[in-house]
This record gives sequence, C-alpha cells and structure tokens, in this order.
Amino acid sequence: MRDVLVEVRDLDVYYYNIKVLSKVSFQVYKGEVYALVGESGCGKTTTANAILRILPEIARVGEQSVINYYLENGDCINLLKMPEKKFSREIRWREISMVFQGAQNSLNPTLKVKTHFFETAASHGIMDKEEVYRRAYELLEAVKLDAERVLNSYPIELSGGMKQRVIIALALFLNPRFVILDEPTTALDVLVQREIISLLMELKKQFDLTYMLITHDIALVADIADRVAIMYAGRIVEESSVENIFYDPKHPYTIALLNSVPKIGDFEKLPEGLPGSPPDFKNLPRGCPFHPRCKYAMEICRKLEPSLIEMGDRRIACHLYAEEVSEE
Amino acid sequence: MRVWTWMIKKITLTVVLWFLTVSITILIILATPGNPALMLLTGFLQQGIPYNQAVEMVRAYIGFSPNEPIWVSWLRYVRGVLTGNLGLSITYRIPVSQLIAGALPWSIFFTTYSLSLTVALGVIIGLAMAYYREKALIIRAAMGLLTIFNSIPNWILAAILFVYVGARWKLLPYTGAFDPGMSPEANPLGFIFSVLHHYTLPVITMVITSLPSWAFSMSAMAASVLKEDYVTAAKARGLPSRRIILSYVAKNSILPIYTQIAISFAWLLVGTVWIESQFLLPGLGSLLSVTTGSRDYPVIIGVYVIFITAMILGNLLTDLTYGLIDPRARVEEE
Amino acid sequence: MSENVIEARNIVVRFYISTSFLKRRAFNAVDNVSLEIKEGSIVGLVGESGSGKTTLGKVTLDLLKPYKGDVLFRGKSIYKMSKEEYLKYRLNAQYIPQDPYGSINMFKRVGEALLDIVMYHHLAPDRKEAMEIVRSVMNSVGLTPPDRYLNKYPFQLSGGERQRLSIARALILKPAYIVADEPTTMLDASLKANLVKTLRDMVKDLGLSLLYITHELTLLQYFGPDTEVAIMYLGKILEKGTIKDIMLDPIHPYTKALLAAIPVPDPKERYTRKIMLKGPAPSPLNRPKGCVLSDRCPFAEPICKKEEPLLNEISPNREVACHLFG
Amino acid sequence: MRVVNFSYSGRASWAKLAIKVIKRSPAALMSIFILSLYIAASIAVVIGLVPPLPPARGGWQNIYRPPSLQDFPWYILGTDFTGRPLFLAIVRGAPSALLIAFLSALITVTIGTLLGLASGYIGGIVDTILSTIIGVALVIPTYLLSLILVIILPDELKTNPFVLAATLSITSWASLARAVRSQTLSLKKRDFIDVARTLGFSSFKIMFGEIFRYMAPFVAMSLILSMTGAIYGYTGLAFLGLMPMTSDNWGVQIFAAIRAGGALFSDRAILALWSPIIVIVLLQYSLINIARVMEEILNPQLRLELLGEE
Repeated sequence: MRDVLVEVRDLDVYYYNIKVLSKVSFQVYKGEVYALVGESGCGKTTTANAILRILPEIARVGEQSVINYYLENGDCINLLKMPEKKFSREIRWREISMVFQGAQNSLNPTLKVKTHFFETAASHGIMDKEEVYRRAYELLEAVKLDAERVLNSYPIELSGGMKQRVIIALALFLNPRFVILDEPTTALDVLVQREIISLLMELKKQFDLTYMLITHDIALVADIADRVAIMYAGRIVEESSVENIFYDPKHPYTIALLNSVPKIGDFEKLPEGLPGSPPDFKNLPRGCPFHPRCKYAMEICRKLEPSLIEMGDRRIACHLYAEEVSEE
Repeated sequence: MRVWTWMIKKITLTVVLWFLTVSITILIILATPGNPALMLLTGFLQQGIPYNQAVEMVRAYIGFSPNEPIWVSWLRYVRGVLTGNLGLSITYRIPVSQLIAGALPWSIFFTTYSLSLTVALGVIIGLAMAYYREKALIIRAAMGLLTIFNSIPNWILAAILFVYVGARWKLLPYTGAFDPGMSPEANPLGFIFSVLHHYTLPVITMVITSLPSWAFSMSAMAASVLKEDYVTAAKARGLPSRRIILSYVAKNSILPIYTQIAISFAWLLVGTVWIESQFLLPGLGSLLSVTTGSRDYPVIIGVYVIFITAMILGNLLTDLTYGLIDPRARVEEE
Repeated sequence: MSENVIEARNIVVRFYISTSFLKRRAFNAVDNVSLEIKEGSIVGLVGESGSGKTTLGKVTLDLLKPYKGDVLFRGKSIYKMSKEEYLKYRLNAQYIPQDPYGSINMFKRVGEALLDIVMYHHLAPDRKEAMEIVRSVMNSVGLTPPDRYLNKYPFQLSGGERQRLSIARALILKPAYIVADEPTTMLDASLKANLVKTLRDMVKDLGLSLLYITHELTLLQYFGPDTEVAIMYLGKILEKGTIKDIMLDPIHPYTKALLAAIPVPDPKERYTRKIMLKGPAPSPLNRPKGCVLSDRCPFAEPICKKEEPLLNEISPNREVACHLFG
Repeated sequence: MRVVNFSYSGRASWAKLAIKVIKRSPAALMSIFILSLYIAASIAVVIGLVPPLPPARGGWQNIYRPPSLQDFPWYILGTDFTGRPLFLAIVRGAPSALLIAFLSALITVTIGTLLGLASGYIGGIVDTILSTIIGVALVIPTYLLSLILVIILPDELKTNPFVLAATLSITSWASLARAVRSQTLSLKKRDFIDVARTLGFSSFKIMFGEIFRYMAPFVAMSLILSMTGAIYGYTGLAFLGLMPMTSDNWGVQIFAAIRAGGALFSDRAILALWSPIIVIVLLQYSLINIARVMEEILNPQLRLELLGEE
C-alpha cells in the first residue's frame, strides 16, 4: 500500500446553512498527481480551501469531518483540530502550499515581488535577507524568469504568464511537500498553458512534490493526472486511476463529461451536452443530485442518495452499480 | 526620467487650472447683479465725494472700476493678483495682502492639524469597522454614532461646544489662539503649548464632523479589498493578521480614497469661516466672516482667491504624493 | 449582388500608447488583413489573445474605424453609404460578445430588453405583436418556456442562459451577418456543446452568415468539415483553409504549434507532445521585422527575418504566408 | 417608451420589500417617519393650515418668554428674539428649507449627471472641454462662492428660493459630475454598449436607456445627500448673519439665540437655541439614512438579495 500524504474523511462544509460539500472522502498518495474534476460550482475549490483552512467566514466545517496529514517523521495530525497559530506557523506554506485560481490577482499590487518573498519568510521565522533573496532568485530562475528584473518590479508590470510563474515560485518557496493547483492554466493562452504545465511537471520531479490538481478541463487531467475524482454538487461521484476513468468510465456524469470534450478529427459526431441546468445547492433534488439530468435515472435514484462504495480499484456513487457490488 | 515628466505634466496642468479658476470666479462675481464696484461707488457718492474722484477711489480699493466692461476689470484684477496687489481694505485701510499674510499661517496650521487627525482616526476606525464588520456590537453602535456626527453641521457643533464646554463650564479655552500673556519670543515652548490648548475645542469640532465620511468610505473600501484574492493568498501563506491588515488591506484601501484628502482639505478650509469666527481665532476664516458684515469687498475677494490657491496647491500635493506611493498610478497613466 | 455578405479589404487598425509627456508610439493591432464571408456560410477566426481577432471582428461591425482599408456590405463600402443604406447594414450586422456578465445590461429585465429592441425599430404594430416576436426568438435559442425568463433580471440567469439571451438579442432583428466573439469560453464543457449546436442550427435554418472568433480550434469542427478558418497571430493572417485541412494537415509552423499544444483527452497521448515555439510571444509593440513569427519559429531562415511572406494560394482555397511554402 | 412593469407581483413585492428594509435597519423606518413629519408641516404651512406670524413685539419682557399654553400649540416653546411664538416660527421655516434643499439638490444632480454622461460618453474634444469645466468647478468651494454671492445679492433676490437654491449649488454638481464621468468611462468599455450600438440605438438612447439606468440608484442617493449639503449651506449662511433677520431660516434663530439672546451665560434663550438645532440635525440624520437605504431599494441586485428571491 503506497504511503498516504493527505487523507480527507467525511468532509462537510456549509455556507450559512446551505450544504456545499457532503461527506467528501479521498486519499492522496505521496508523489502522485491527484485530480479533483468537476464543472464550476461543484465544490472542488471549497475542498482545497478547507484543507488549507482559508474558507470564507460564512463557511462552517462539519464536526465529524477529518483531514489527516502525514508529516515527514510519520506521525499524523488532524489539520482541522490544530490551533490556528500552530497551523499557520508549521503547516501553511511549509507543508502545504497553493497556486490560486485567479493567479492574475494573487499578488499585492502595491508590493514588489521580492517583498512577497521577504514577508512570507519573515512570518515563518526566517529573517536572513541574503538567504531569502538567494532562494527566491534560484526559484525564479527555475521557473525560467529574468529573476533580477522580476524581483524588483511591481505585479502590474508583469504579463499574465509571468505572474503565473511568480505564483508557482512563491508556492515552492518554503519547500512544501504538497502543492494544490487550483485551475493553474484557465486564464492563459494554449501555448502559454503548455509551457506552464511542462514547467510544473519538471518542478514536481526536481523537488519531489505531490500535486492536487483542481480543474474543469478534462484534457488537462488526461495530460498530467495519475488518479482522478469526479465531483458533482459537492459530492465525489466516481474516483479511479486516470486510465480507468478515460477508457472505462462508469458513472453517467463521467461519461457525459468525457463526451462533451472535442477531439481532433471528429467532424461528424456533434457532442451531446448535458440537458437541464447545473445543480442549485439551495434546493438540491432528493436522492442522487444528478438524477434530473441522468439518462439512466431509476425510481430509487429519485428517493435514495447512493453512497460512495468500493468497486475493484474504483469508488463510485451510483445505484446502477450498487447491485453488482452486493453480488460479488 | 518618466517620473520627472509625469511631475512636470501635473504642475503645468495645475497652473492652467489655477488661472482658469481665478478668472471664472472673478467673472461670476462681476456678472452677478449688484456688482461690488457699484456698491462701493454708491457708498462714496452718498458721502458727497465727486463722481470721478469716487471712481478713482473705487479702483484704488477694489482694483476694478464700475463703468468699465467686465473683461477689462477682470484683466486688471488678475494682473493685480499676479503682482500681489489685491487692493485696499475698506474697513482697515491697509493693503489686503498684508491682512492675508497675517491670517494665512493660522488657517493653514488649523486646517492641516484637523485634517491629519481626521484622516488618521478615519482610517483606523474604518479599518476596524471593516475587519470586525457586523460581528462586534460596538461596531454597530459606532456606525450609529458616526451617522449622528455626520448629520450635525460643524457650525452647530461649534456653537454648542462654544456655549457649553467653553463659556458655561470653562473646561477648555474658547476664545483667541493663545493666552494674551504668552509670546513666541519670550517663552516659545509655553507659547506652543498654549496655542495647542486653545485650539483643542475648534479641532475637536472639525474632526468630529468630518470624521464620519472618512470612516464610512474607508470601511467600504476595506470591506471590498478583504474579498480580493491576494488577501486570501496572504492568509494562505501564513502571514500574521497584523501584517495582512496593514500592508494588504490598509495599503490597498487608502490609495483609492487618497484623493479624498484634497476634498477634505477644501471642506475644512471652508469650515474655518464658521469655526474660526465662533472661537475668535485669527485666520482667513474669521477675517472673511468679519469683513462680510461690513461688505469689505476687496478683502472678501482677496481671501477667496487665496482660499482657491490653497485648495489647488492641496490638490497638486495630493496628486504628486499619490503618484509616489502607488506605482500603479504612474504606470497606468502611460 | 456579390456572394460575399461582408468583405474586409487590407484592414489596418492602429492603436497608440503614450510613452512620455508628448510622444506616443503607434502599433498595428491588425496589419493589412483581408477576409471574405460568403452569404450563409460560417468563417472561423482563430488566434491567441492579442492576435487582433476581436479587433478585426469589431471593424466588420463598424464598432471600430480602421486606420486604412475598407469594409464592404454586399459589395458596397459601409463608409460611403447613404443614411438608409447604412441603417440597412446596421440592422443586418449583429454582435455576440464573449463575457456573459459584461455583455448584458444587468438592470433591464430579459423581456423588457428584447421588447425594447422590437419597439425601437417598430418591427411590430403594437405591444402584443411585439411580445410574440420576443417569445418566438426566445424559443428558437432554447430559453423555453419564455414566460419563466421574461421577468427575470440577467444576474438571476446562469452563464449558459445569459449567452442564449445574448444570441436571442442578436437574432431578433433577423440580421444577415453575426460576429460571435468566443461565446463559449466562459462556459463549462457540457454547456459549450449545447451552445455550439444552437449556433449551428441558427445558421442552417435562418441562412445567415457567422464570423466565429475563438482560440479553441477543436470547437470549430462542429460547424462541419468544410468551414472556412483563418489563423491570426500578432495582427496578421498566417494560414487560411477549411477546418478539415487545418486540423489534419496544418502547413504553417504556427498552426502546427497551436495543434501540438492543444491537450488531448487521452492519457496515452501524454508524452507525445513537445513545445514547438521558442520563448514567449513578443508584445505587439516590438513585433519582429519580416515574418511576425521569425523570432520564435524553429524553421526560420535568413529570408524570414528580412522579408515579410505574403499570403499566397498553394491549392484551392488554401493559403499560407510562409517562405518555406511560397 | 414606458414599458409596463412586468412584475405582476408589483404590489406584493413592494410591501414585502418595505418590511424587509425596516427589519434590516430600524433607523431607516424612523428616518422615513421623521421626513414625512417635515413634509406634512411644510404642506400645512403652504395650504394655510398654519396661522401667519403675528407682528414682532420687541422689548426685553416680550422676547424669550417661557413656554405657555396660550393659543395652543404655537406658544409651547415660548417666544423668539422677535417676541413671536418660537414653535410657529420653526414650523413656518420648514417649507423654505425643504424647497431650497430639494431645488438645489435637483440642480446639482441634473447638471452633474448631464455633464458627467456627456463628457464620459462622447469623449474627444467635448470631453476635454467639459472635464476642464468640471476640474475648475471641483476646486471652487460651493459654500465660499455662495457666501460671496449672497453678500452681493440685493435683499429681495436673497430670499427668493430659486435664486438661493442656484447660489447654493453653483459648483456642488462638480463631484457628482466627476463620479458619473468615471462610471460612464468604465461602462462604455463594457460589451453591452457595443451591442447597443450594433442594435442601431442612438447615442441618446444608449446614454440614458443603458448607461444612466446603471447609475440611477447612485444618482438618487446623491440627490438626497446633496439635500443635506444645501441645508448645511442655507442655515449656515443665516448663522453668519447674512440672511435678513426677518427670513424664516432656522439658522437665524440660532444666530439670534447666541448673539441677541445671551445664550452664552443665561438659560433664558435655551429653547430658542436648542429647538432649531434639533430640528436641523434630525432632518439631516433622516436624509442620510434614507439616502443609504435608497441604494439598496433601487438597485435590483441588492433589492432581490434583500427580498431573498436571489
């Protein structure tokens, strides 16, 4: 059994009293790229924010939710129960860091790039300016930027692609072991996307990192992910290796997602999108949240919500497969 | 090199603006029915002074004469302003420029003293209101109190404080700028202390009535900055909340409302007309309110021009310092 | 009546950036570009951000005056039209913008906004008649049942619904020519497909012509294999051809690089693709002399740096601007 | 072209909205009530329900007499510096204060919006000219200029509400014009303006049908806020003794209470000092609260959030 780095168990999150995450459970193994995939509003970013404990004030995490993190020396701590000061000092950016979705807006417009590095170091007790400058310089070179010029310029003077690279360098600054990538390439052109992706994979090898990729871009998942979890309406509906998901998808929503992505050369077949509209958390349908848009919806789907069950090297939440598992 | 050209552009624009503003105001004054020169002339004629001598006197006092076309008087007056000759005061019979020279320093001291207090308190209160928002009950109470302060005109507050805190309970000095016995040469430290003591009540009046607008716009600005991605990113990087409040929330909130300093400066400067006259403080404000009673037009218009000049300089200063603080301003303008 | 509904000839669009006190530097966002759109056909305009594709689209809609060049509507230049002719052109050329949030006035209810257009141009004698037109156009774009949306404000709609409203607004005047500027970029994958299907049916049923601006090459495939496509980079058209030729047999190095960079939803393809172009795209201010791609092209030769290659036809409606294939 | 309001739930939603507003900020309810009192008083004076002021009776024994129940309710606050009933003088002061405040606010908002829209939307040379004018007006302090104009104006013009309202708003429209101009500039870049142009709408329709509709809540709020500015100026000038002592301006009452009534040392004129102060402050307080709630009611997005339909 490969050693686990992060284990999330029964994670529930409420905005005011609306449930946006329901019993989300998964494990991320050391050294892999674990992808959380789903359309906008399915709760994937909320899951990432819950791990790094930067949910907005109006958010509340369920009592029995657990997020275990395995430190280098082997012992495991529940991140949700750690006191804020200790969590900020030991976990944030030293163990877990994050590349934000709006990378364009993640740098303080009134501070130079180098100040971002100094203040992050200072807040973790590293005061030695030369050491910090050298480390920052090294990282910016690693992300193929003109370190000298970039360190002394303001965020507004950098292009979108350059800001993205600065954010990545900043994320690796305190040698974290687990990096969450929240939609790292959405706002970028396809050529720049390509460069950022290959850069991220190089850095993963160089610094022995584990990635959690949050994205709605199916093709990007196929490109770099090892294991994939599909999320819909705040729940994981299917999780397995990237080969299983792409070559043998089981859950109707996964199948629909894969079909809606254009492939080079298929001129005739027009992709059938999903009927109906995205789920509204305020009045989710009873039973399986996907049943209004599902071709195979059965009577039971409208009444009982399927739980996430093991099925071979795959986990799935769908009544179509419930009998199969019980027969085995 | 870029910053320098940006500065020159700002300064030249300001000079043009100054010239336009002075000219337009003079034209408005000349154009209103009941032109001051005519008023003066009728005054002199009533005293039996022959016509052409009276016209001469009017020109000596006010700088423009009743029967010439508006633009001639305008030209003459503007030339006078440029050469520092703002005409003679009717009531005191000494050049207006001397009167103003005596009063100006006091008003500048009073306005900048109140402005700095207002901005400092406004920013702090605004930040606190945004950061704690609806949670703390005291914040809601502060909101209510600030709204009440916002609805009291400063001249009413001046009257109340003057009558009660000053005259009735004698807690704080309420007339004059310093103790008559004190003089700057004899005892400079004592003099300064006495001035500050005398100015406590007037400054309180100014600060209380102009603080709310600062607190409200600051808290609105800070609330929107708190939602920005870079604040969440800073929290994620484990930055202490003290650091986030100061160099993230405060710094990014102050900049957009920084230009409000110039407007507050103008508002305070105008407020001196009521506050200085109420507390009998020397300054342009009281000079203006005294001379309005006796219709001393040369002084009134002279003080007015100085006020506008002070305000335009205030604007220029805020623009220049704004450019230095916020890199975006310089870069954006290119 | 020429069979081109819209024709752009040698369009140059010049923008200025003020560098210091009085001096300012000009750059051509669109540099000597020509484009023809036949009646009832779909033309795809592909390029990354900053390539000038949206600018060109706006010029054909007379939302932007070009520095040089001409735009013809059914053979007549729109800049030399009489008032009536121009009004006819105006009502026949409509626009579907990209960002569903910025493209609709959030303070006007859906029904009111559409009704306003009909009444403003007196397309119907009275309000009852006008409402019929509004309801029918809403049905045609999939906002069904219309009455559920009439009273809603745009911010109460989802991204997909807002884009459909945007299309309805463009259709209501029954135009001959529509420019759709990346209408699907802000939408999720499943909604993209539905919207493209609606656009395709619209062109087929109403016989209007569509200029579809996008940076997602693969989406253009859904408009049928023989859809005309033009690839733009830094204000210039580098390659023209049908989508089938472009996808399966790209010629220009830039098109090849674009195709190579598109992530393919298949894990096996994972390690086959490499980055073709060197370095980041230059800013339009300092475009290289000669061919615009000369500084990044792996096959660049001395001639590419000096002389700018012209678009020439190498086979029936297949054009390339590159010295290697001249 | 007035389009019939589509929401057939018209009546119901406005009532529900009112309840929600009150639940959210009780101060708003109180302010609406206070303002309606002022308006009722003004109407009463205008249609003659309120008796005219009796002739002035000077003499130390007549002025600032203590409150009495004589021909109720006018003497309940005693008499003012002219020997006439204080409460009656204050009530009779309401219409001119409200009228001048509203007129001045109207002038401020109309000029401000028109100039801001025109210079923002048209741009080019028109924008440069208009922005210079706005720039100049921004620097000229309204109250200072109106102070001078009031001195110069002959008496009969000084008390005429239209002239007074004009002087009080001579440059107060400048900050609104600047705000409207910057808002128009940012809205002009948005796509829905390009679409409006392709739909063949005229610039006039775009300016008022599309752009102004976005700003309507902000402009309505500025209208009420500039009323407080006008009241400040109107009563402030009187307090400086620039208004004829006969005028029914509340500022004159305070001026007289301090100067003539010896409020400095004796409590004799205490009612004459405090009643106008309270009347002015209450009016300003209610206007500020209403302005703040105005934005929430008129902006459909905020309104629907409030109603919970979101």
